[in-house]
Amino acid sequence: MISLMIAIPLLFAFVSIVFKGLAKYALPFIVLLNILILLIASTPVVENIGGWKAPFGISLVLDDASYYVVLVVNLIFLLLSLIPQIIDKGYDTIILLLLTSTNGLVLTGDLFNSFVFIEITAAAAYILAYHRNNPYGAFKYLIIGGISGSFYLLGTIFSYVGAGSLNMAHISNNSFGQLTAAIAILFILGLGVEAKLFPLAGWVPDVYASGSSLTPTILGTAITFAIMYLTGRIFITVLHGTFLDVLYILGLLTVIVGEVAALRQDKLLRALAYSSIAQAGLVVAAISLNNIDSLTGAYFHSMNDLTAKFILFPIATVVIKGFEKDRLAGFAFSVASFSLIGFPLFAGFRSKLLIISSAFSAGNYILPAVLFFASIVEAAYLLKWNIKLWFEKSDTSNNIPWNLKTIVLVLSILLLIIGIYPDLYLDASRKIAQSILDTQGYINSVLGGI
Amino acid sequence: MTAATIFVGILMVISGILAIESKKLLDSFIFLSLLSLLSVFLFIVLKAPDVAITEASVGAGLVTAVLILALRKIGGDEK
Amino acid sequence: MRRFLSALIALGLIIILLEFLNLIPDFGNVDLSKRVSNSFINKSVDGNNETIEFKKSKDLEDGSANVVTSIVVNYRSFDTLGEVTVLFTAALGVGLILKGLRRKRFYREPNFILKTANGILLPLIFLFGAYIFIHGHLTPGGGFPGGTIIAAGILVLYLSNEKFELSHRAKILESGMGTVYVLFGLVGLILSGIFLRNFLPTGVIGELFSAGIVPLIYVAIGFKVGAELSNLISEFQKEGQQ
Amino acid sequence: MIYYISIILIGIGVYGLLSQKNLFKHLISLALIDTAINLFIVSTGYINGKEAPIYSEFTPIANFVDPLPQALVLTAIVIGVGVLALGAAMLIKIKEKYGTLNVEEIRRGDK
Repeated sequence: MISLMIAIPLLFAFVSIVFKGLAKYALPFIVLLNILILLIASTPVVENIGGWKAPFGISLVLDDASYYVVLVVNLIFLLLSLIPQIIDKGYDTIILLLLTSTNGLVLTGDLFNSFVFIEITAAAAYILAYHRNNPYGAFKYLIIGGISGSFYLLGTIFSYVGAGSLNMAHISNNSFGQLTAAIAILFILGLGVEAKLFPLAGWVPDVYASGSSLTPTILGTAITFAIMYLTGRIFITVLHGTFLDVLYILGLLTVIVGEVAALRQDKLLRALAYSSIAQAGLVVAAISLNNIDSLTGAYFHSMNDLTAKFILFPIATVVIKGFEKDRLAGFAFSVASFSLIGFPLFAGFRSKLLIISSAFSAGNYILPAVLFFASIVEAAYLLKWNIKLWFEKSDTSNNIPWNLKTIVLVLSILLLIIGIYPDLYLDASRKIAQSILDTQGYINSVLGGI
Repeated sequence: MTAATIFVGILMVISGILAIESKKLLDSFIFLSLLSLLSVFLFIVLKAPDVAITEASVGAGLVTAVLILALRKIGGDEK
Repeated sequence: MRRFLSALIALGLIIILLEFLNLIPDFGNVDLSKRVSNSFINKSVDGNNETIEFKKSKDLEDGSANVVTSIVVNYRSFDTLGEVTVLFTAALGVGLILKGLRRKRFYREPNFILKTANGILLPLIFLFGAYIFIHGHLTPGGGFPGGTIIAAGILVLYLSNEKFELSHRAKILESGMGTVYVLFGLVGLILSGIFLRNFLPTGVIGELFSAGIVPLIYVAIGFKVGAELSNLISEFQKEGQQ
Repeated sequence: MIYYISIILIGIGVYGLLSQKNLFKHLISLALIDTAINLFIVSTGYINGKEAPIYSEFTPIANFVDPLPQALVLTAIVIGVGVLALGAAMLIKIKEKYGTLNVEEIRRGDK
């Protein structure tokens, strides 16, 4: 059944190039169907495509981790489908393809299949990056993404040479000594671009700050979250935490470089893009601590971040000048930025606190220090932008469409609720973390206890 | 067979360098196409006829065609 | 300076990759029995123990004589669906990106020889492409090279006839064939509860009418890839709306 | 042997990517790296003295090299050409917007 979550959007994408405009109207219903499939499914579900059993064919795995990640991704696409104004003509099919590939990316239990889905995601993302005539940024993304895709493929092949299979559970069940290190290095290069790690994240500001509200809204939320899940799954479930130190250092460097660069920007969108890089670095660093609390914190923080970014990016692209006309949007913007900074009582505070406490209990003092520094820098530039947007007089602001306004208001209230009563997000992220750490359970459910 | 492989390998490396360093873009495309064709030979040596036939039609044929069409749209070489 | 630094980085990468080579088996000395492909060759994923013989073995779990095809279109068919989707996305993206391009078409009178040869050559090209994807489960080749060859025929048409324009039917063909692929998967889902299940009898290995849905899917892929790449080429050729 | 060829070609591709200023050369380097990696993947499946993995009159009984890497490369080649076509289309638009394909001139134009 869960293969329908990939097949149905793909079918509609194929059909919609003949029946133009179909994609836009079909999108909310397809996403609702996906969510319905998720609601009636009970984890863990393993579906072998074509009926070939686990190490041989391709298996789709819906365990606790992929369940919640796919749910979050589909909810984001549902929200996106409710603001059809920002989807330009022709790009609706791309959104459908992106939905297909993101679902596939999360559900697949096969390394080469995940490469294929990463490439579909990337191809769709290049086209989205081009949105609003931004060819240079898109081309830069394409080249660096293409290279990283090649390294991901190399990592996949080395895993195949080592384990004799491409199935994630089967590879995880094998141990192949030193080769694991080689595979880990190749996967760091391969996932670093999409996960926005420091030396490989040069494309992000050019792509996110192109002036299109569609591009950062979807790439910075749903795709980032799916990639963060894949990072955890590959490095922890499949590779048993090999070379996480490198990932940790890269994550911390990303936080520092991203925040400092964000502080120096004089355009709001670029600042938010760099902030997106920094948050991704923080999440990766927390994932690489490899214990239950830090992973919970990481995914909790990632969810808070994407909720905030879903508010910030559309508002930042639609209203560039100020909140004179739209105090409600301003309210949502401020709530989201306070949550990003991590003020007490906001959602971001909870997740940052969880990451800090997990780092302390692991005897690690560098991550809390970096996090503290990052929060101060974040406070500096986000408060600057808030003050600028609230108090500077200007008559040129655009009006925000009512549906976008409703969505950002609902999301900002959600952030406030999470800040006081975090269990809604916390339960989901704890389930994700547990399931990612439970290597043996994953192997058993896919290979059937071989 | 090994001697032929080594010879083809050296040719591939040379055409790779020339594809990168050529002053004219059209020369680059032709060397890239040559590299693809040489790799077709290696695929046959490696007993992979399926890959060879795909690389010959897609890698050597279509890629070159797309690149040349794009170059034509741009309006020829810059220098 | 820039060249020197880049050469240094490239050299470092080469050394690291050479280091990785020590960790994998030597060239040509692979133990196939440890890999899953052993079962693909013997077609024993579902527990067949007999040795396979050309034109003799019957009703196997997968009936294509070309083992690569059996992997591409049967054992790992889901990858191929994704691959088709990448190409679809790329063709769609090229269309979106080049929409409204202002540049004029680079005009040149077609060569007389090309124009004349075209009439003889074109049917042969199309025939060859179709042959390749129809026999994809028996001989090397398959939907992707076959489709590319058909697209090459379209390219020759463009070069030899300056008035040629690809009609909207190519788009319909592309969309329809993609739909057919997914529908094949869905039929399997309905009949046996498994997506992309081979629901037709596999027949005798090595015969044209064998291997169940594999040749049908490869024909669909062939037409789809042909139409897709033709669309792609025509996007690059088009003058663009002023 | 073929391992070394493909690794050297990957190195050449990365060198081209870092050293060249023309964006078209970046696309060519990407295609070069793709070809090199495909060559590497196929050579991981080669076994001395075995035949191409097709049941036919000449090889009626299985004595084959590893077919799975070949199947993966088929997929990778097609993905590569898709990305390349997208890149070529973007290059046309870059030329239209900035009037040049030189990285340094484009960066200057952006500021």
